[in-house]
Amino acid sequence: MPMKDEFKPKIVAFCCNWCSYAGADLAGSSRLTYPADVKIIRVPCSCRVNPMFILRAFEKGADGVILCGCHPGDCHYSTGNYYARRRMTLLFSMLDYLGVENGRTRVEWVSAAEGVKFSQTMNEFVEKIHSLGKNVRLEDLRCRKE
Amino acid sequence: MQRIGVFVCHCGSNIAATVDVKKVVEMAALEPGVVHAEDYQYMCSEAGQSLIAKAIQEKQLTGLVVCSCSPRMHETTFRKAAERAGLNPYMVEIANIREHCSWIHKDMEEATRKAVILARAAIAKVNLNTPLQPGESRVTKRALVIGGGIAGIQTALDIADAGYEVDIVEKTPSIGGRMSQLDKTFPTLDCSACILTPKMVEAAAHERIRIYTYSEVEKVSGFVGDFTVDIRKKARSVDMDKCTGCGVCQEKCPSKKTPSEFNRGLNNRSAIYTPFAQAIPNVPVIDREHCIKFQTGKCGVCAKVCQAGAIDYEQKDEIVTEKYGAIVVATGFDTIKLDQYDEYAYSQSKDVITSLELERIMNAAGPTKGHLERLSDGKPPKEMVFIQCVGSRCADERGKSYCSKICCMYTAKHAMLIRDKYPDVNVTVFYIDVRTPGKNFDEFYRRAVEQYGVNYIKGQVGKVIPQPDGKLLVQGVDLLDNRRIMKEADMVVLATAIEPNPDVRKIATMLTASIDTNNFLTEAHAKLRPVESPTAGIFLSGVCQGPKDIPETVAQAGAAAVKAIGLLAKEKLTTNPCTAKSDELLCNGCSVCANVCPYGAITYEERQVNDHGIREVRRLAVVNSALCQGCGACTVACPSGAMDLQGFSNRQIIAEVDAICR
Amino acid sequence: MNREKKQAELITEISGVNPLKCMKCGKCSASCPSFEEMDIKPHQFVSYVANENIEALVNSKSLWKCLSCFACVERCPRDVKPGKLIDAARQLVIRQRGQEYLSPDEIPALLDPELPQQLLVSAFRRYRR
Amino acid sequence: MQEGMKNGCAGAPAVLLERISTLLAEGTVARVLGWKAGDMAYNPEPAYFETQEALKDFVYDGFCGANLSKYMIEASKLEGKTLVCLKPCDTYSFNQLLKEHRVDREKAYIIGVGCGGKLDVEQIRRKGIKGIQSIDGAQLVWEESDPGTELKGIGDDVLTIRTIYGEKTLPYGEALLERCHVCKGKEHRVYDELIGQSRDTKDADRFAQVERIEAMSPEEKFAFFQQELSKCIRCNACRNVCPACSCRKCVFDSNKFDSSQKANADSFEEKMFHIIRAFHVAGRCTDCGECSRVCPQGIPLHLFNRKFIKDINELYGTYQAGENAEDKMPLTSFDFGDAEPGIVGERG
Repeated sequence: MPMKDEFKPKIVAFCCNWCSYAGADLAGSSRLTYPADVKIIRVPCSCRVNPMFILRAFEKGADGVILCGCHPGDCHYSTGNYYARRRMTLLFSMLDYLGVENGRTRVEWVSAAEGVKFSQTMNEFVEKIHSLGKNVRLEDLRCRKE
Repeated sequence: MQRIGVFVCHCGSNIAATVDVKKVVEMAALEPGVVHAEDYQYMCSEAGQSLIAKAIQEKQLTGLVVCSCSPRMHETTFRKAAERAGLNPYMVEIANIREHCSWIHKDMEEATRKAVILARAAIAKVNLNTPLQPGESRVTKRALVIGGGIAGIQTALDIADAGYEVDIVEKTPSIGGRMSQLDKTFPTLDCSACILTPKMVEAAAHERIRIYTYSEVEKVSGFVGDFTVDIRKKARSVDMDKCTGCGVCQEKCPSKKTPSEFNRGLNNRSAIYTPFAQAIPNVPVIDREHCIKFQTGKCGVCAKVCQAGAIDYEQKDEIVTEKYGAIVVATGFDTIKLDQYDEYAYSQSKDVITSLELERIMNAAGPTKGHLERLSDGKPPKEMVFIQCVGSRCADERGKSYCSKICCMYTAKHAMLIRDKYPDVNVTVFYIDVRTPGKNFDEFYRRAVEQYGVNYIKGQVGKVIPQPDGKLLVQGVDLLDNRRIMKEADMVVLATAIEPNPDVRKIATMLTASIDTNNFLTEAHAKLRPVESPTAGIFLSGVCQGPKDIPETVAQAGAAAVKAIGLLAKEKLTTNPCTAKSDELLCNGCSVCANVCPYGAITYEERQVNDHGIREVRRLAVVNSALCQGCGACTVACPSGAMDLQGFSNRQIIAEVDAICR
Repeated sequence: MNREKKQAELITEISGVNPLKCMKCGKCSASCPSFEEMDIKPHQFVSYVANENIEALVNSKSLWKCLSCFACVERCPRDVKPGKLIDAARQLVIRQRGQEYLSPDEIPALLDPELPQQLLVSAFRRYRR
Repeated sequence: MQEGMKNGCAGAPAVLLERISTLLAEGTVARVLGWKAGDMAYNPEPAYFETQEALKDFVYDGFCGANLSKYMIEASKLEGKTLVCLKPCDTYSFNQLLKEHRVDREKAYIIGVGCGGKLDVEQIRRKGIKGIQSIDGAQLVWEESDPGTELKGIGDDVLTIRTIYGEKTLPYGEALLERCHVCKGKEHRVYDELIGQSRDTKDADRFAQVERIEAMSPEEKFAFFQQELSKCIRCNACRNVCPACSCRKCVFDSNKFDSSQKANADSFEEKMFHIIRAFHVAGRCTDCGECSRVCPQGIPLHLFNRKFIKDINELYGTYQAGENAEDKMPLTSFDFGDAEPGIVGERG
């Protein structure tokens, strides 16, 4: 079934190696589908994700960025996701403040056992990005007005 | 420029049925740096691996991208294959085109497009990979155990029996810990001393165990395999080598007004003392604060009566510096202070006691020689009331939020022992819940009720009111039949919450071991690594990690020992090379990175740098690669980008982002 | 039904108490000086509110037997504070009576020689206009 | 007594000058970091003074608004102590730098100077006053060195501005920098001694502007920031003046993130720069307002920093960077019960 619109969003998913990447693997081995628009980048921990990476993705034309990590309390490195949680909360709040649709960014905690959750999350997220359409604002925010 | 080889696996039909592997090969070959691209049926097979090895050698490849299943599956396989062919294993990256692509997409065109992008991202990353060498660090074949209770003793014995040297550092004058204060132990009711003392003797006699009593850990530096520890041996004022342990000094000491710590202050001891008769070492110490000689200069009775000439008033604290490969924390617990619980009249009546005090009263070597009697008037009690959960499961700041775990069982034990020895004494237990998970535990509790007639009443006590006649009026309620209970008791025993030894905070700081809000040491993983601290080389034994009873403590002590042995058995530690590294020319020395490091792997040093001709001494972050586990928290905290993670560098991740968004 | 749910919500709102925090230890009842006079015991207040059984609660004797001595509030280990719940239930009743506050001249007729002074003071403090 | 006017610039209060002179003479300090007159009445420049003789050029008046804390990074490397005059708000920055080990407390001799609000020539210009030649009323009158006494309210003073179009007057309080209207208070957080009196200048809510933006629709927010950010010329003045932006080498100048650019090569860049800059200083920014003060394009850059501060206060508990040199910073600590990032959408 072709999508209603021709819009093929670019979506970057940062997944921590220990929980969410494994959760994505489980989604795969359970054959739980989600759109091919999602591309996963493996990082050791959610706390490795620098806000610059997220902005970089938008700069290069991503339409949505999602960060997945171990559930709070389950971090392989004990505390990494707690730092990630604060950083992302503040970053997302700033993007919202700048008038960028906050649906373009998301954090989800996905354990290695949550293949179903991973696939559901990705389906939801892609649907959300479809509803938001192409990312224009982040690309345009600075644009010199003619 | 790298010379990259791309290897696309069919995984039988697992990948090839949905992804056009030929197309992936064709597209990958166009990417910068790629000099070789091919596909094969099963890349992980012997044949597939030799295909890779052949290409590495023939095409002088400097980097590999394997498009296959998840790196969690075969990354190690391909890294080893690369290494065998002479390529640094960290020059291999995996593009996961099975779990993340072929298995979840149905449309071939779409899946192929995605596979190409995933390959492209991996190629972009490999272009920036650098060969990494796992570090090596040596292992000092000696362990330190902090705390000489049953946990510490058991850990030390297990490590020593495996052939390694162990030192125990114990703060008090004797090893033995809380267990030495107990009278009997549940669920078997055997005498605590009878099972503990042989272990104490065994530890003291063990050729590979050294015991530092009356000593404290003062400073810890170094890292896993190579800790350097300063131990303060407090001045005992008694020469350990000369003392024969005859005990005359304690008998003759004129200062006998100091509350005995061992007997929980229920009676007094002399200023020169051993905590209890079976103390190990059986060498007294002089408590200088209460010693007349030290306080006024006049006395010296102990020196006069000591035939061995062991008394040494001039002795000074001594600092011993030792090297260790592993450190086990076994600092144990204490009961909480009850000054916030005035409703139970603990401070108002001598006959309201804690359970640990009851242990001493019940013990033949205790203040009442084992006779159950009221401390106020020495009369035998007829009615005894036990109150459970005093300070446990408490949401406010008066108590602890957790269940102390051991109280239900020891109260059943106390009730049973009293009913057994004094059948005319009535025992009532006020409880909220009776929690008895454990082998033979519930049977034990039921025995207290069914065989010994202990009266269990559900309902927390509201108040204990001391009466003019010395009785204690216990005001409670039976929740199961909504009936007010006003019970006149002769003694009330409070099942007081336990808390980690207050010193553990100081020790955890020295060890950079993390600690939770209740001061329990945090385990590396709550389920899978329960006896290890997140800090490498630090292991946890006993109640310092969380409330537990003796069998659990001993089991955990053994587990901690095994983990320590596993470390000590290694000749060298190879360290994960994917660790953080700081660029000294960019580092501000601001300490932000160290603040987020869960492993204490980052330290600072003042060092001369040459920054494009500017020579100056700067404060610089230094990552200890033996401690760093490679989470990357520091890299994001670092404002200047000085801190980077090898194997997952900023530029590598950005290259992947760019490739995906291209 | 719906009304009682609203009332229960109102009680938790007025009191600021989360009844779900109760671990049913009974220390409130054990501490309560009016326990014997009450038909619904202090530890039961919590479940009456949690189960939205408000009619029974407001019509109980207990509602007016609580002395507001706050022993249960002081000693509750879970920060549930049944005394506050009952006080909120009383507020609810008062409010339902259309803000009809007690006027001082009505009091003598209501007085019971057994009534503790503390309750009088506390009630007056709370319900005077 | 006031010294003679230098370039139309008022001198320095005698009590301050005398004390500085003494400290220099007795060798307590090796140099003084202060101000000298600039080319215009309203732009005194930070300057070092190493001799008593040189102090004749020392200036300290209402226009000396620059936060000198950042200079202390370099001054900490010099031999001997450097005397620095810090206003109450500057001392927050100094504390923060102290926390980050960027300045050496032993190398600084801090005179906490009284503050009755600092002047902003842009505010004067905004009132239509152009062609300024000299300004009277910007000099500080500290009768005696009693830091405890507060001066009268700001409404009482008037600036008399001589312009090429004639003389104009303006109440002192109407020419203040934005940050003075939302002042954190006149208490110095770190100092060796205090000189001069302060007066309260706070008459606005610090987060009112942020709240106004938060209340806008996404389209309005976007339009507002597009308007503001499109003015950015990437001159880096904000970064260079910021005491929190004290990296030896900025990420935007290094190749660590493939983010170094000399000119704005693509349209995304200013946005990335300002968001990341604000993020890098989040939890470390004391809200000293220097970024907005120096921006030649008049972009209200403090609105980025203040948004982070507001979020931090609301989500993680009130925190003021630089209040002391010990507290853990909000982005290097956490609480188990912290809000999830989804809260951003929920708050609406």
